[in-house]
Amino acid sequence: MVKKIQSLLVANRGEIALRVIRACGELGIKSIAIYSDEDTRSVHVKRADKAYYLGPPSPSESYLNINKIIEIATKVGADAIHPGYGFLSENENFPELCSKNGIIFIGPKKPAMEITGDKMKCKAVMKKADIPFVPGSEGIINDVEEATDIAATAGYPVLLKSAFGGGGRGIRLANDEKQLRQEFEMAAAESKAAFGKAALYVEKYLQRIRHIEYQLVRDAHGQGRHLFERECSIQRRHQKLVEMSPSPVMDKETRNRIGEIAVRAAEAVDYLNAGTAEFLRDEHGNFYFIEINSRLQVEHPVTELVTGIDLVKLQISIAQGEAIPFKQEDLSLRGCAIECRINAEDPFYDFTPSVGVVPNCTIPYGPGIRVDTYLYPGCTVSGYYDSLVAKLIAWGKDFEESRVRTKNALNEFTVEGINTTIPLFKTIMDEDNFLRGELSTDYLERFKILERMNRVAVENSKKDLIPAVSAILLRSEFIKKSHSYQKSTSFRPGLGWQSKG
Amino acid sequence: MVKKIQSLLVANRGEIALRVIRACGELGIKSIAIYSDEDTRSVHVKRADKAYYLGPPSPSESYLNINKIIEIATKVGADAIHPGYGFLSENENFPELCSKNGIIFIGPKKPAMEITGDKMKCKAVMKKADIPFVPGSEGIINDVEEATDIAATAGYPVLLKSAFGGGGRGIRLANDEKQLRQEFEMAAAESKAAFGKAALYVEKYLQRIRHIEYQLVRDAHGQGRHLFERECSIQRRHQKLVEMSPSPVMDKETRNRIGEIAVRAAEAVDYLNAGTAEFLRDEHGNFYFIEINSRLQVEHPVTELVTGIDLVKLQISIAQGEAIPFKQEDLSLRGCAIECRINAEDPFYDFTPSVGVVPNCTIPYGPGIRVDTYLYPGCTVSGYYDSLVAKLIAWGKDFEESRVRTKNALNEFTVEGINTTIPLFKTIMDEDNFLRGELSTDYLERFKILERMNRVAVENSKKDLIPAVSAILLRSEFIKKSHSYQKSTSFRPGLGWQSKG
Amino acid sequence: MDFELGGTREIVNGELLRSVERGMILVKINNKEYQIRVLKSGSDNFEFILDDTFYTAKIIKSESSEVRLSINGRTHTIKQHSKLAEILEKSLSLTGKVGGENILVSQIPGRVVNILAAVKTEVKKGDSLVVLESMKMQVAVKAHKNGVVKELRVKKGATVARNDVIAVIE
Amino acid sequence: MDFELGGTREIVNGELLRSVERGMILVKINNKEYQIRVLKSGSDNFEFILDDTFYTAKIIKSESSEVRLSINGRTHTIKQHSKLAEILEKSLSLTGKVGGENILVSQIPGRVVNILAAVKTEVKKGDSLVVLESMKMQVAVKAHKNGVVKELRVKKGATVARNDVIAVIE
Repeated sequence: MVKKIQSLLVANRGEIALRVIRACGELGIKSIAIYSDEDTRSVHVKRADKAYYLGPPSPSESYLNINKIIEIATKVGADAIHPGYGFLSENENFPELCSKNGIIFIGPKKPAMEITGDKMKCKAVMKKADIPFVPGSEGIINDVEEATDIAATAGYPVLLKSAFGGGGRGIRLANDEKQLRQEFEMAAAESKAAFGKAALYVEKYLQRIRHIEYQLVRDAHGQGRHLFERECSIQRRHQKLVEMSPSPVMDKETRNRIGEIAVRAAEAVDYLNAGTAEFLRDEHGNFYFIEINSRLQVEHPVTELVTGIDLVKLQISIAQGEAIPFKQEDLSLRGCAIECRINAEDPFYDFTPSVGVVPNCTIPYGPGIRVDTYLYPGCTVSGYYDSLVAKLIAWGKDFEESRVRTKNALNEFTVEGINTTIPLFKTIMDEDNFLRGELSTDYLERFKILERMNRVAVENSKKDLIPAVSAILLRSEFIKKSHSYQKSTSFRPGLGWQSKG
Repeated sequence: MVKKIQSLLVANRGEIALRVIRACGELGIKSIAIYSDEDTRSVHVKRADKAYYLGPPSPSESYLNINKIIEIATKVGADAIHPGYGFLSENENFPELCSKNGIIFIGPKKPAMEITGDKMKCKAVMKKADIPFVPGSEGIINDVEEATDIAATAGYPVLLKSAFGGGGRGIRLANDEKQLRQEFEMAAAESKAAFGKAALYVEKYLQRIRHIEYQLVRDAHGQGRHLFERECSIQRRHQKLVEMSPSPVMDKETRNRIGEIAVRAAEAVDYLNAGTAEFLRDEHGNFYFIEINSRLQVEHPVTELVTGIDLVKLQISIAQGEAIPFKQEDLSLRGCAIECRINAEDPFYDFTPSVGVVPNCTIPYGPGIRVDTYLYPGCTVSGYYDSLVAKLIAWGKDFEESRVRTKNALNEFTVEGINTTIPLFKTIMDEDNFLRGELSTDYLERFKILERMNRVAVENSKKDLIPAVSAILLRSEFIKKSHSYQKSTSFRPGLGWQSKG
Repeated sequence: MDFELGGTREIVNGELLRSVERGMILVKINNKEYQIRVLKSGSDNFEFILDDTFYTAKIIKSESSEVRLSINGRTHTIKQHSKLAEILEKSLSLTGKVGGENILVSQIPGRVVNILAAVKTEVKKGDSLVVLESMKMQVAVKAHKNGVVKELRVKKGATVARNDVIAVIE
Repeated sequence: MDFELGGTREIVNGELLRSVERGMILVKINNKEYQIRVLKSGSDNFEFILDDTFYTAKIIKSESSEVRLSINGRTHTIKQHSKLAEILEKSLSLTGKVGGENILVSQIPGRVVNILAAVKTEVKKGDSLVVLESMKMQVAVKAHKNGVVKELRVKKGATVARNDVIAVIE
């Protein structure tokens, strides 16, 4: 049953490709990178044992080009493919195409991916396994009477959602039955006009929601384990910004109770390899299952730091057919880890993307600090791919230690040439509600964090005023001298001011 | 009793200064650096909150200039001084001078330092506390009969040592009584001729010795704890090269038993703050106390990684008068950590020092990797101070994981412009006896590690032959083109070969 | 010379007095003198010790009356006020008529995935004219003023850099 | 051209054939052809993909017949053999009489803490002439041949760089 993987193709780029390449190095597996024209000098190409050209920059012609990737893997005789996250990682045809070509796919099988990838299918399977969902309709509701019945059971306020909606569109709030009846009429009419039928469902409206998820692993022998929770409530437009483990609201009893539910959810879909069960937690401490993410997640390092388990190496050993080498009771959670997702976006300008060459950068080090990044001095941040350029993860013996370590490391972290979200995280690490663990998915709006960040930036600028003015004065002097010495080679005229005394 | 430290002067440079500065940052303490002319652009100057000029490069005029350092600390109102390791860290007058000036010294008090700094005094105190020493004479022996009596009790072979010797000089081996009598006559004569008296002592000769030490902490309330052992057997000329925790030969019972002895040794000298009890372990598993190092050690990070305790922050809190916040039984050893001391020395050329500008360097990252270093692209490695430029410390869930992580990180680690001991560590990480934990203080000679390193280097060169020749060909082409394009600015003529096709 | 800190109304006066000794320079900022130990000096990269604190300063962008620079990795904008700068600014605003205030530039780099406006049509401030894609995000470039689209300088599928001209609105 | 790998007797023949397309170069090493994708090119810094593996090459030192370079951080010495190199080497050994073989250079940088030899005295190969201190270590500079010390070029307390002349022994 166990087939030792000798070589592994990483069907991804950036920090996650580097992460997988490092795991291969530790296991003595030959790592194979693939790269688009945009990535010829990327760190994953530099660090892999072998690197093969994939295609033009556009994802559809490169990292999403499933046939080309399989073709390369076959040509070079790769034993296995690791999909990373994003790109093809949740494409349910990928595992099958791999196995047809005799390649081990590091992830779940097609049937599990099909179920976890389809909300309705997944809900049906999970209900059977007695996994708690947000109270509401089983599926699409037929009329307003059904809606009010369900709302009465779930309790008001409720949300009325259109099955065709998405990203916040088509969602209506009802605080009582009267309002629900009004909204139902309007929503049904709207839905009919747009899609030909009134596909609506009702769901309890949860307030002060926390996003808490469980790291899962399950092997080919049917052994399932959870590696405790991660709290990922700090988000912006449904994108996670800060993740941590443990969650400040979890006690041991709850941790184990929800953990067992998470493992049961994995069993219900015969899950294989590493995945994540996502839950919402309302302000009363109730947990509701949302979905299973059938891949390694961006935030997996926080779990690695508190459990001491290397998830990528574990993924590879599970894919080889090996049994998970630990029991649930062998696992323990030590200390606390916080991750900040450093994106190449301008937090002062509506998080607009920022791309280009990074002439220089300083990556923080020191006790408890881990950085997963593809940045290096001289690298390029491309506009073709997503904006995550680095993950800063800090371990501490408790929340407070990991928080101050994160804060210090953020102060050491500099990235030239592009804008990053570092200033936002500096603000969060010093914010009172964050310190108190007072988190919810609307954390940014609720506590006006962006306004705070802008204020902090101004305060910092005031502190730096004397050195900044000094620097400008030094520069004027330098330019004046350069002129008078006729050092024309290293001086670009017209760039700066003249010193006018 | 507790006096909160607000500002702390770091009386050191290099990576340990940076380490202390980071701890200050985490504790919200203002860090104060001092620097010699050689260090104006050093990283400890860059990262400290304040930096004061100390003096010329020579250590005696800068980092050993105790009066100047006290003067600066007083002038800037530093609440405390951290001495780091080396320089003034074991100068017994430093704590007293600090306290006279109202400054908290982060380390032990003068009496403890006086005892630990004097071999004979220390031995007397420790004997009283029933701490086991290498069998031999209590002190200087009077005649050959006393020598043979002691040797008979301790068991042959024995070493005959001159009290005036040092660094291996004046040491003679005797395998039996006859040999001891002969050697005694000669050694006594030699000693008399050189020093006027025959100050000799006898000690059991231990074979296949391991150097195993215990991290100690003790607070002002008399609470002493040990943070388990470090094995530091891999040495070159009594300089540690590789340190790890746990030791491959320790079981739980031995760990606790020797740990208790170590704590007792600290109590015997009323030790304060962090220190290290050093032991020798012979091939039969006997432990013999050697000395207490009354400072933070270079290799403290391996203990931090396996216990999760930040030793520098703990040092500061103890110095503030706080009680150690954990009991002995609260501590546990998780996984394994290995440290490699990366020195600016050429391991292929008798470890000769290598100094100069480091135009570029790549510091490794990733799961389990910690690097404490003062290197950055553009930094200078000075010949005025010691050759330690970086410490690579890798944590793994077991010895094997920390070993492969160390190995991979060494492969990622590049330092341009100077020679380093990285190739030696690459060799050790793959060496069979190291893998089996077969260590002793003569590890390098016993297993011909340097010869092995040279062989590995040649093998690597063979593997790199094609790319190396390719690079030379590309360069010839580049230079030829530069010539023909008359790009004289970026090309230094006469530096390279011409392509001769 | 007067300097204004971006994001505030704070104005300080600063001038370089003289070199004291090798590597030491005396400046006066808001009537207080500071000795600066200059450790590294280049056209856009400086290291110095001021008030016993080490600073790394990098000039990111320097225009006639505004400098964007980072101090120890923190980015700031400093505006300069002086007679000359005033004159310069005036002359710029005079020539601005031809381009300056009518020109809509992109604040981000990206690929043009959609064009929502047509030449000669009227637009209001805030109307989306063009949609760019970068890092899997879609970002609209919006009209900076009311007016008529005089020119559209980009095509669907084209790549634009930051500060590239998207359109001219009169 | 022939290349010899330092530390071995391994000799390979290598030549650059031609540019295939933009950024691609064809070389022939030991009768096998390799396509190289050149990613970065400078006088002493190259990045390329060869045989589907990425390499960073840095030229550390280049003399007439020997190149010291690092490949992905591993340092190697490559000697070059060619008619011209032979001629060069010969001409160097001819002029060597005046300095070359009589000159004792320091292999390390350091400060001179002790001088053990005197001018006009005889020394044997391996005798310590001068003691240098660097990084708290003391290292002796030893005579590279038997002979008479003709000149001592260093003084106690002086600083020497690597390859500085310490003495002339004839």
